[in-house]
Amino acid sequence: MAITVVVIAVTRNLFSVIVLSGVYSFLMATVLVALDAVDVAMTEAAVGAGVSTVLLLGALHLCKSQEAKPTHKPWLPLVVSVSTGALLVYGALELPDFGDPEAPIHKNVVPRYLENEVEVPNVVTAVLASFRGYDTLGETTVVFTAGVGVIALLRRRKKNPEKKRDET
Amino acid sequence: MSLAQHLPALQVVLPLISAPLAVLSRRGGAAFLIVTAATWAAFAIAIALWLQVDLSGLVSYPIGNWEPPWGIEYRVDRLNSFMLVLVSGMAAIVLPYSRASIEREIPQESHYLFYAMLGLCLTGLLGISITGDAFNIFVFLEISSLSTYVLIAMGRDRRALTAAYQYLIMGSIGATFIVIGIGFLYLMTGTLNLADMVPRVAVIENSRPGLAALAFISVGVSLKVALFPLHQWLPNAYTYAPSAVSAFLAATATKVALYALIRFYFTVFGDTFLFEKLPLPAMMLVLSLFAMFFANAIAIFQTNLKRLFAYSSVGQIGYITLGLSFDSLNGVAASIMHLFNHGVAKGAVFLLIGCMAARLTTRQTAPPALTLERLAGLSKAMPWTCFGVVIGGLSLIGVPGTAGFISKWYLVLAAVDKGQWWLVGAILLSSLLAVVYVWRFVEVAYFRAPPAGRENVGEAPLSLLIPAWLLVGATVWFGFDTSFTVGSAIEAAHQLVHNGR
Amino acid sequence: MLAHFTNIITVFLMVAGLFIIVARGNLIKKLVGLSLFQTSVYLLYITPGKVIGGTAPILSPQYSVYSNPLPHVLILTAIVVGVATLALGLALAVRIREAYGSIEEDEILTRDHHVESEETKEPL
Amino acid sequence: MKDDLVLRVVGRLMIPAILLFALYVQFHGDFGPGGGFQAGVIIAAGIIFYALIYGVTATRQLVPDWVIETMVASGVLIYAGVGLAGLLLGGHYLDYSVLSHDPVHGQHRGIFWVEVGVATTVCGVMLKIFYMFTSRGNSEG
Repeated sequence: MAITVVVIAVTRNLFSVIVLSGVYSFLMATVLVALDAVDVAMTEAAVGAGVSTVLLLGALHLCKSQEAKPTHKPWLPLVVSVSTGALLVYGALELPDFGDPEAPIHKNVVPRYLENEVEVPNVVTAVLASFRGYDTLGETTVVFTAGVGVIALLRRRKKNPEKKRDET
Repeated sequence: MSLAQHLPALQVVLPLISAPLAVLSRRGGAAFLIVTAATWAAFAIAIALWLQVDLSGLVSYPIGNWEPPWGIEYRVDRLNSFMLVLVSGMAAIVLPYSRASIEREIPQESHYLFYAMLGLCLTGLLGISITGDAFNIFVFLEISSLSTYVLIAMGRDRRALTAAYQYLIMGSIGATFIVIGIGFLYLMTGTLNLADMVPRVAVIENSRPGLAALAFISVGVSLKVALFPLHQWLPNAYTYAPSAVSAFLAATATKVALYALIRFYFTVFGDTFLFEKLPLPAMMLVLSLFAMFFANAIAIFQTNLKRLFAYSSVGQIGYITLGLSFDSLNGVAASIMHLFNHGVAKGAVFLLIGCMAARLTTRQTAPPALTLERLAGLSKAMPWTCFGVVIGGLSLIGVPGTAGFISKWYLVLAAVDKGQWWLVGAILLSSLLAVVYVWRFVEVAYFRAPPAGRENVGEAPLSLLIPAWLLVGATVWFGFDTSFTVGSAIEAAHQLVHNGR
Repeated sequence: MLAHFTNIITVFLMVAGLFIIVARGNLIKKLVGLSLFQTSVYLLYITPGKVIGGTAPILSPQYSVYSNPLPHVLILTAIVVGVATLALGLALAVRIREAYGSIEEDEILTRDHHVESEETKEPL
Repeated sequence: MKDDLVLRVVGRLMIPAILLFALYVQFHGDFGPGGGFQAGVIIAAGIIFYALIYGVTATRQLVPDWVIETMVASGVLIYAGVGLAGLLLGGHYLDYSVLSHDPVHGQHRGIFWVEVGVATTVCGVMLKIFYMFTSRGNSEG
């Protein structure tokens, strides 16, 4: 997975970048299955490898497919992202151990979810739709917002005043 | 069960439902009615909630009847209810204004989408303000952000697109940082409910994930706040967005982000002593000073009026964070007041700029930027509009008799409390910069002859002028009657700052 | 040890994603970087949710130890938000391409600069 | 591509299967992985597959724009409406337990309708975005 990302950063042909990011999503989905997150893995495969790739290709179809050579030296971005990473490592090193059943996230709140009050065997569905149903309403609204936003942005204009201004 | 009990849910759900209804109606007029009705209802509910908090102190509403921390809780205290009044009140004023304003700025067939987006933006902002759940903040943050990107991109200038794109990238990075921060908090405490987090965060205050969480949330929210070095998206976004949108965003969006910052600092990390451990107040102090001086100075050199006031916003945010950096009762109270007062004043100014844009541009051509030169001698043609901008400007400077004076007064008091007299000087000195940029407008609009080529323009139509002047009136009103603003802010500060700090 | 290994991978992915966003000028590539950045956050949430010896959180009489379902729920939401952002960003990129004829940040900036200098000179 | 016999036949066979699978994912979400969001994506994928084989114009006739815009909006309305129903029946907002004679049935009913709402909006949005991108492409070349 790490290799894929490095190649994405270096490659300048946008088409291969997009295909690679699809590959990356599939790899990610595999990892997620290994971590017992089957619902997430299914969504990641459908969204990351499916929807995103289609969207990116669709957009690429409307734009050109070669990235220009970067003109700046990438020192500043490198500093920014590496310092973010350093902060993450700093924080992550003291997190509870991997797979430790005594970690706080397994002790608070969650045990009640696993008692299965709503009698839905897939706990993820139960939490998603009932306990934290309001988040899911928000999530649906986000999708709705994006949909309406795309309509608003890509709707045909009768006349485009900007185009004219460009030519003069 | 009475209806009054469900007000917290309805506060957010009514605007939320109005958006899909507006899309279904597919007509600008109907959509306008639906969304306006929803915003006014939201404003009424916000006031009702404010009164409820007055009576009972704290209103908690478990959504889905799952008691917190298992379900998502809406939790309204003094600070929340104050924010809700500000946000929904601004929306209630901006919506009637937008009807006439977008006539000239957005193609007719997209009007219903515009209203839907405005409704969603309001939903998101209200949702952030009212919720008591960390992850819910993120979800509603995204609703408001996505709709904001679209609203900005609806501006007529093509640079609106790049401004929106830039904001999308910066905003998404900010949101992801917030998710990382919330993730760390969650991993360490095992809960997402903010109130439930407080005692658990206090236990882990020395752990490194706790510090990392604080750092990530600070950076992420600061991106949204447009705190000084992270403000690059703001001037472009405000400049090229449609006028009504600029006004709404300037008055609410950054303010709600600031609210989130206050909530995390003083509620979630309120019982810890992280503030003393990290040089956070010092850092905020320095950044605030940078914002106050640099951004105000940059504002002076702008030729575009909208951009001028956008940089002024970055500067004013500096005063708000300055108050927070004092970490004292007066400081926080001053911040909350300034948040409100600046929101009202800046909203008024941007609405009035929209009036000018409406008169100085025609339907057919691309809108010329409102450069100062074009506004020469405008006070004769549009006396009310120009006078309103002057009053708004006076409030930004902090002249007595306007709302801005009150909050700056408390800011000075807070500085004196801390014994830092040089900061008093800094506040006064940076206000002088505000005098300069407001004067630039006055000089151009009042003392220059109108350019020869301009055809006769009249005063802006009343449909635009009345909402704008409501806000101008509010600026003056809150400069004299301070019981609502000062009272709420001090009470909120009392709830936030305790534990002997 | 394993925990630190996964954490380090997560951090590396995150850094790479952020680097692509900030360093690259191509608008579409920036968006790819953004989604990489967001995806890496998923791992940060999901990894600690795993319980050794646990199984996927679908209840059945055979098992008694399950992995933590709550991070899964949160990340489902985050994925959806991520793809919504991506869609909107791409729509903007397409519009920018139409308005400017380019999706390179530098070119767009120079063109804007040109317009701005025109604007101040432009008579009424 | 439109005239390729193999594609058309495979499409005929595959598309109903895809839609059926989507329904399975939708309603089996209680027991296995899956739910409204995934189902919505799969339905949209099925229709996009149809569009790739038979052309976008034919698809637009099959699933016209107004249907999709209605879907986009009504999904959110269904979800929010379930919440309001809980409120009207005397519970809290999004309280499913009051939707039926006993809480567990109420929960199941609530989750069912909520998932329907999610699937509707997601499917609508995906299709709408697809239409938007393709229609742009045609005129720009």
